[in-house]
This record gives sequence, structure tokens and C-alpha cells, in this order.
Amino acid sequence: MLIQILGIIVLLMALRTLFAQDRSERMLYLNAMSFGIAGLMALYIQTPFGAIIAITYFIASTISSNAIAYSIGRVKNEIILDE
Amino acid sequence: MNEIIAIIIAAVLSWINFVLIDTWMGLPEQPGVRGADVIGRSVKRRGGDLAGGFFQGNIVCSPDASAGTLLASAACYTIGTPEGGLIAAVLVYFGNRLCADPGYAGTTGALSITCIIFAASYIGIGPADFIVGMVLAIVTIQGLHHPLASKLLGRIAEKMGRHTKLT
Amino acid sequence: MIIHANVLITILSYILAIVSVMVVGLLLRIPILPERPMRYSFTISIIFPTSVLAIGFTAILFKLGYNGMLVAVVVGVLTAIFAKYFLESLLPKPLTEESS
Amino acid sequence: MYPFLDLITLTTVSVGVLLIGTAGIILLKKPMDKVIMFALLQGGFIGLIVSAKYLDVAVAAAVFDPISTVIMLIAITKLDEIRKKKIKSQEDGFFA
Repeated sequence: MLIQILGIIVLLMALRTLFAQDRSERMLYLNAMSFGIAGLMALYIQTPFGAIIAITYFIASTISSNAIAYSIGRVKNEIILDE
Repeated sequence: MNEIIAIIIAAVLSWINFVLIDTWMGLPEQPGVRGADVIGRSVKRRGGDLAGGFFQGNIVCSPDASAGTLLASAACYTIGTPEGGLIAAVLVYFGNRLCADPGYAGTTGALSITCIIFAASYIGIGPADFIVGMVLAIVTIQGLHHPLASKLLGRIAEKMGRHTKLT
Repeated sequence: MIIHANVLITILSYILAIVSVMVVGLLLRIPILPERPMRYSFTISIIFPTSVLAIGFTAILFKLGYNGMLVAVVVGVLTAIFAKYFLESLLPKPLTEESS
Repeated sequence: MYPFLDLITLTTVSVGVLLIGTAGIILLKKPMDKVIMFALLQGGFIGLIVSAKYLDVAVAAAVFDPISTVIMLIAITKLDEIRKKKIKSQEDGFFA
């Protein structure tokens, strides 16, 4: 029951990340999905190492979110060379 | 049916916990890092409140009391009730300093949710319910509708005297 | 509710760890409180983060199997020395702002 | 009672997140959007490793993920500066 609720939330947040309009809106949905995955891993592995891996994953994903949000401010509208 | 009521009570408890501690520690006042500034101004441009935008941006850019609540309840579920919260507080402090944040909000949130879990285990709400409840609480802030959530957070910040002075 | 004797001994060990880290920290002249506005300062003080580190390390050692009050006192002394001399270089203060 | 609820486990959720991340990397145009979807794909990847219970591999993957993201961000920022500088110098050359 608990795992099913978390799984539905994670899939919903991933779909909203794909179909979002703005770029910083995507960051907020991505953070909510990362919360869900950390809780899901702690519920699936029921040993003390499960808590360690959940903490490690969450802090690492926060560091990468920090770097992405910092460089969103620097790269305003980038030039793409298609065709 | 009994399980759903437990999850709802846990969600309400963890929502009150992390919103009050984050507002008291001054998250809506100023953006700690530069990425939070970008996200806050983007939320304001879409019709929200600036203080609530800074709140959401600070949650994205460094593990604050919301992360402390989730990780402490996960550690209490897998390790044991008093010890897991204390271990999670230390690890959240190191992670907070890696993200250039003082780290007061994360450790305070982890320690207070440990006390709440220890008290709630006598009425039959386990730590596993608090994990699901915390994810439901963060979805109401970050996942449903950003301008409405930021207006609510801005009103709470104004009531506690922590509204931003930037424009 | 029934409180066993083991629970009392565990709570007493945590309190002992906090007391020992406070005594050694006062001897080593760590400041007691960070300066005002307290929520934005990076100063290492006794209340935060040294006490939190002390009870966290005590909990890690308890879960690894080393029980007893003597462990708590030794961990408190070692944590105070660690926070005074090594924590500043392990986690440096961030630069004032990105000036770019 | 609800037979489709039994299908939702950590394995299927991680595979779904991986597929969504792959579709996002292919469909979206701008490089920064591609990096955001890459961060989403990393979450699904670590979840898939954990569901097979290779926990040590999962810790190593979780530690090395921000490093790869930071390296890609440095490359994107540098490339963008070079392209903007090139366009500016071309305009100056035409008008001067």
C-alpha cells in the first residue's frame, strides 16, 4: 500500500517534468520526484544500509540540482545550431 | 481504512513541522545561493509571491528541514527509533555544508521529527507512515500549482515576521 | 507505558555525552553561541554544531555495538577536540558571494 | 481487489522513469533541458540498481552522478559563451 502510493506519485511527477512549460518549473518537479525515489528506496531495502543509500542519493541529487540552477541563471537563452 | 487515516495524520504533522521550522529559520527572507534567486523570480513572473518563491528555491538548492524530515523518518524506519534520527541529523549537517548553507534548518528539522515520531509511536503511527506523509506534504508545496502555494507560504511568512525586503 | 532500565541508561549516556562535550569545549575556548543574526552565521559554537555532532557519533557507536557510559564520555572529549582543530579545515566557510 | 496495483513495484517505477527521461532527452531541443532530463534519468538508474540489490554499486553511482553533471554544465556554459562571442565579432566585422 505504501509503495504503491509512492510509485504513483513518482510517475506523476516525472510526467509533469517532461511536459512542463518553463525551465525552472522543471527543477521544482524534479525535486519532488527525487523525494519520492529516496523514500521508495528506504521502504524497499529494510536494513540500515538502505537508510545510508537513501541519504547519499538525496544529498547527491541536491548538489546536482544546485549546480543546474546556478547555471540556468548564467545561460539565459542559448543559441542552438540545428538543420 | 485505518492505514489511510494514519497516513493523513502523519502528512499533516510533517507539513506543520517543516513549514514552521523553515519559515522560522529565515528561508523566505533571502536567497542563500544564486540558483534560489533565479527560481524565486521565475515563480514571481508566473504570478506568485516573491517570498514563497525564495522558499521553494531554497528547498531545491540545499537540503533544509524538508530533507531532514524525510531522511530522519527513513533512518528511524530502518535503523531504530531514537538512534536513526540522530545519525540522520549528522549526515544532513555534512550535506548542508557541502551546499554552502549554515545548516541550522536541516538539523533542527531532523531532531524535532525524531521527537514527534517517538511520541506518535504510542498511538499507532509508525515511521513508515511518516515517509509517505512527508512525500505527500512536499507534493502539495512543489508539485501541484506553484503560484497558489507561494501565495500561501508568503502569507505564513508575513504572519511570522519573516517576509522578504527585496523587490 | 513501561520504561525499562535500558532506556534510562541510554538516555543518561546521551546526556553524559553532551555534558562532557560542553566541559571540554569550554576548556578549549569554543564560543558558546554564534553571533547575532544567528541563522546566517557560519561560526562553530558549542550549542551548534558540536553538541549535535557529539550525540550523532555516540549513536553511531551504540549501533555498532560499543555500549556503555564510558564510550559516551570518550566520544564527547574526542568530538570537542575534532570540532576545535579539524572541522574548520574540513568544511571551509564559503566565499562571500559569487563575484562573477 | 485492484490487480493493477500489484504491478507497481520499485522495478517498474524505475523503468518508467528511465523511459520518460530517455524520451525527454530525445524530444527536447535546448541543451539545458537535456541536462535536467539527464538528472531525472540518473534517479531512475539508481533505483533500478537498488531494486536488484547491488547496494555498493548504487552508492558509487550516486556519488559520481553530480560530478558528471557538473562536467557537462561546464562544457555547455563555455560553448554558449564562445558562440555568443563569435556572433558579436561577426557583426562588428560587418559594420566596421
